[in-house]
Amino acid sequence: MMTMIILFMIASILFAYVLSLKEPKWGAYATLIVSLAGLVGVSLLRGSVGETVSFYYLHFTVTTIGWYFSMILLTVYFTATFFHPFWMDQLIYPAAYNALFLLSLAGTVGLFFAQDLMTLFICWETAVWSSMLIVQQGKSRQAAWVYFVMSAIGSMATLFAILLTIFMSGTTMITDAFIYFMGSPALGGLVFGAFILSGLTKMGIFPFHVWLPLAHGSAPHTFSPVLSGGLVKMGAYIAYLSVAVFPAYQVFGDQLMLQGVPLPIYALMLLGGVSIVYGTLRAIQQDDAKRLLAYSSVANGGYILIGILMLDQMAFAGGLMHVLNHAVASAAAFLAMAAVAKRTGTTKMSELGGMIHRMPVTYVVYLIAIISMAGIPPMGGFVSKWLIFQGLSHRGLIFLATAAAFGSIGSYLYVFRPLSAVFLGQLAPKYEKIKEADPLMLIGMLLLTAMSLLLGIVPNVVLRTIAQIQIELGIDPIMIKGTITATQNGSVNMLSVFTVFGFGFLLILILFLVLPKSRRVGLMDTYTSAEFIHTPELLHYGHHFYAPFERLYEKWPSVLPLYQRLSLKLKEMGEWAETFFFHAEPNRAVFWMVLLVILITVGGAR
Amino acid sequence: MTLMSFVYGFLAILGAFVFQTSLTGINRKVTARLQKRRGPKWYQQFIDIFKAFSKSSITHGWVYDFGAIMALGGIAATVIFIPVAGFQSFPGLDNIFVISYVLAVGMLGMAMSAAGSGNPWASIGVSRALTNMLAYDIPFMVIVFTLIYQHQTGSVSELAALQQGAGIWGWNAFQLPLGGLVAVIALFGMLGKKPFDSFIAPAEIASGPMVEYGGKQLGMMFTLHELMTFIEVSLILNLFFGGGETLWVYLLKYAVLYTFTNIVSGVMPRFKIDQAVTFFYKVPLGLALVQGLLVIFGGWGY
Amino acid sequence: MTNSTNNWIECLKKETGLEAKEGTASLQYVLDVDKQEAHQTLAYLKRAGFGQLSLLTCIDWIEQGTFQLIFILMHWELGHHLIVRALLDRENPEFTTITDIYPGAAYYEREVYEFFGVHFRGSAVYQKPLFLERWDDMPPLRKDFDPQAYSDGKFPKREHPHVFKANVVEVTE
Amino acid sequence: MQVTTKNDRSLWEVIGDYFRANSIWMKWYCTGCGAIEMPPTMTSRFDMEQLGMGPMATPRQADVLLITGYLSTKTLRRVIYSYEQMQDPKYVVGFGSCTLNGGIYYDSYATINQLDQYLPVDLYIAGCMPRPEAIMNSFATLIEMIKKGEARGWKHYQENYDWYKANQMDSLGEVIIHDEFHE
Repeated sequence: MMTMIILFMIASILFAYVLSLKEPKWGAYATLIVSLAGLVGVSLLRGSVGETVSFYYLHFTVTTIGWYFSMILLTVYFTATFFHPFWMDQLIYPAAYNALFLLSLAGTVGLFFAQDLMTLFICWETAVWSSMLIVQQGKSRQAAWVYFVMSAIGSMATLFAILLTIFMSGTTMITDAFIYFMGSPALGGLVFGAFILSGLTKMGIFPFHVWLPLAHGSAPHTFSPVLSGGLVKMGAYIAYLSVAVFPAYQVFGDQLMLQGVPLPIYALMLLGGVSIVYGTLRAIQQDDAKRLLAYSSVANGGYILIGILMLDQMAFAGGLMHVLNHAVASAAAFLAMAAVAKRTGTTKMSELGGMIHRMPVTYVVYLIAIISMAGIPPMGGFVSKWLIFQGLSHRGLIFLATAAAFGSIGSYLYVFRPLSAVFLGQLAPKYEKIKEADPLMLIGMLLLTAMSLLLGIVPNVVLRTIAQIQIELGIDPIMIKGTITATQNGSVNMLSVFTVFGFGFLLILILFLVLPKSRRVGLMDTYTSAEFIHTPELLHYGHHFYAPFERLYEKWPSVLPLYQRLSLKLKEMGEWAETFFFHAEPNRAVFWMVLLVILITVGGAR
Repeated sequence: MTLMSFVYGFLAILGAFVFQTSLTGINRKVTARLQKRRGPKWYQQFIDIFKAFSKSSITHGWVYDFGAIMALGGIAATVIFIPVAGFQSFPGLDNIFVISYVLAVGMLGMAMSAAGSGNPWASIGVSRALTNMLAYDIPFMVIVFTLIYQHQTGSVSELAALQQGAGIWGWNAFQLPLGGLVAVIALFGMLGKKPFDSFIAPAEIASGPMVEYGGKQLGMMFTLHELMTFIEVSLILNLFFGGGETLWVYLLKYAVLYTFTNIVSGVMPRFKIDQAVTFFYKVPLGLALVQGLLVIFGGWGY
Repeated sequence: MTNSTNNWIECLKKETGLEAKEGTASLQYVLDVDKQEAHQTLAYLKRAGFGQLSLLTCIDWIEQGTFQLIFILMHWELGHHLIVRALLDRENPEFTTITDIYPGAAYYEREVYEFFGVHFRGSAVYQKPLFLERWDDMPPLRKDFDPQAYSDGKFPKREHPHVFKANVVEVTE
Repeated sequence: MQVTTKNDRSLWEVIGDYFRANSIWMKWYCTGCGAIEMPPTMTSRFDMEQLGMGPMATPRQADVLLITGYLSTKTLRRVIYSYEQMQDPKYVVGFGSCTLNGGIYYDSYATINQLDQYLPVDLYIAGCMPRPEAIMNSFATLIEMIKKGEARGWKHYQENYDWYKANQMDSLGEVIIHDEFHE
């Protein structure tokens, strides 16, 4: 089964490429079918946990956690492909886009099933490189560069950790190799730090978040959902490996403990907390909807990191579930924005408005997505955030809890902003004629919407898998009984919450319908302090939505200038070095070459 | 979950509405007396709400109506979750986070409906309301985290029950005095009482989110306001003032607490929204963190 | 009066031969100019420090058959107000726009045109309506405009036994 | 001009009129000098709230439109706009002689002379300006009128909409102005 999936993936990449060369639209449909087949194939793997497959030097194995992550990734990829047929004419190299899209899919799925460290690294690099080449096809080439450099930092650190691990332990199998460090805390700390670095850069944890808004904001509209909903979650998997498979809590066992968390792990969690606060504050400021959602990914990455690093009964389950919830919600939100961008040609919130009167279904998709993202019941995001809150308050990690609360309430602010500025408010006359998104795009988006809703009402479907992961790790599993999700600090029955909410809604609906019908008036017939205004754009409140609040922190320093200065210095150094080797005068180059030859000869002789 | 639960839930909504609306009317009289006026009749608030329902109304599109229904529906559902003197229509649903997040459904609905009217005042009001929420909720949440850590339970009714039996000194407001202070300040922000009422400033932004509501939608918003007040005061009452052993004790405590906030806000000016944020992040958040650290690392309250 | 105060008065006299007189209030000066030289005088005054045009308005001297344009300028360093006055022919009221000197005058010119019918040559916008939405009669602040007649024709009146006409009493010394 | 005098309210209307009589929210459009008489009427000396009255921020929420003094044609356009944004049933109260017959501005080219030509006035208060006592007295009268179902100006406006519109057009040309400041 596993072999078949892998072979199918590789074959389909070539197939999609050739097909797209002939007719890009067919290639786009091919990506849809391939990702669907991948989704079905991987979902069948659920029963065959423990199965291993080897291809020359690549070793794969089916694990529950790998299955869980691959399902998330495949769902996001699958729903994003519904948009592909409509975007082929906007891409410069549609054939390359389709092939790279599938290649990154194959890379990520391979990563989650990797059995040994080298396979892990190769799959990781495949996913990173292919996605980088796709980002480059978007609005900005610089964004792809920043993305690449940031990934390279993480990759190099991870490669170092992997080589060190293989060298020290003498084995490449992930589980066996990491156990070795139980006995050597000092080396273990180094490997842990280097290994998790790639996860941090990928998740966009502060201070490695700079690539995220750039890449998400300027990637092709169809790829942003995959970046945010899918590829960022690779970082979560690395975080999982480095804390759950790597015996981090044992390695740091002799460190200072803060409420049961070793100091190095606590420091990483604090970074997650900073990411939540920072991502929230920056998201509130953005004017571009996609950049706003990208910063929200930074904040949600913080939740996931904190949850996974806790490695306990509640917050760990919450963190893993949040990977799914955020992937679904974020992909849906990005796709809704892509649909709007398809029709209007912009994602700038100050230029849009009133889209609900033209694209009501897209509005509903976005609404459900943000309800989930903000963690409001009865959508999925609530359950995972609730579990993380329960875990944090149970342990008494008050600063992290403060950051989590800030990110949670702050998310109301930033998710409401596009809702209000893009979909609600006044409809500009230039958008008077636009139509609802195509049915195929709507199907993709509505699939995610239905998932968000289902995850909220019956979260235990997913929590059952997570409980199994917890059992495999040897920690207390999350308690689920029927529709009740229980923790040590109390339980919640999401089905009941949904029912009660529906009951309240129904009561008020009856009240509303019993009362006399309202008269429909135009949007411009609104209270304007009795002044006559005939320009809808002037009545639309979209610029600097939270101006008084933004003003409180707009002067705060940003890390971006620091990176810019660093890159400038690096560039200068490179140019300086370049003058040594490639000077206009040939004699200098000849000198270096001769020196090199002498060195090689001398060294070789020895 | 039986049919009776729904009946009790409906009665809870109705009771909360009647009680809080009467109390609002009485408090309008109290405010009037503070200002040396005679004030309206005690049932004036009922007349106002029913009058709004009796008038004709307009709509600005489906989201304007849908948001209003979602707002009032969400808030009405939240009332069902609130344990009153230990009684709940649906036992086991009173987790503090559930209540505070279900409350957000109603707020989101209201914000959606208001912004859907296309009026810029409404959007400004919503932006202020959300900013205000970000300000008061963080100190409050920190105290809630502290309470959950201390008592190892997140259930509101259990937290209320734990305070009973030891008299007035068993209340969290006296056990954790800093936290109690923070909670009461946060209550002012929750209720939108002065000095934190800049999001409905009538003369400044034409009553903010409410600007376009008239007729039945206005009546629904007034009802929503009464129910939301009930939820918020009940939450603080249950968490910090020991709830109530019997219904009458509960209602009496409730009336005292609400009247207290009303009297204090009657003599307050209004903060600008950025001043409110700065205030909440300086004083109450600081106090809340100090209280939390004392409980978690200092062992206070054990 | 210091030297610097009188500086612009003396310079004005030297350069253009015009003499600014002291006005009724302190720090207030009055300058009567010809219609033809008003433009260059204003340009000179702006260079001399009168950076602000506080008001441009008009007076209808119906007995003399003239309109009087009033420019009130302000000197920010000295705090002086200067009232520059120019007479126009009432039958054919024309003036050259001063928007090239004081751009803000555009709105004052529109107002003066609307209420007095003075034409400002060189300005593209002076005929656009400003205050009187949909005005359909002669400029209303001209003295020969009869508001009573206009009001009677335009606004219905309540039938009333009393006469509300004011009884004008001539006061003789 | 059609005049309705018959008063056949259904039971619901009678109940609704009871609520509406006891809770009158005013859209208080300060058109002229009469606005200054309102603060004493609202504050502790006369305390309008004891009648269930109070000021409201927008016409959507308000029941009664107070025309507090002279009305220039420019203002009248805005007043009509505000009036039409109010929700039925709605009432209009004209303050002082200016709204009755033009008052001291009877011969002005810019102010109208008789408000009820343009809007259905339910109640006039005499005086220049009416003092708070007179205002309170008139509000008590208004409450009685609403209770008895006599304050039917809004219905009158609906039934004779063409007559009112024609009057408005005669004096104003157009109600909703289109010019460079409103585009």
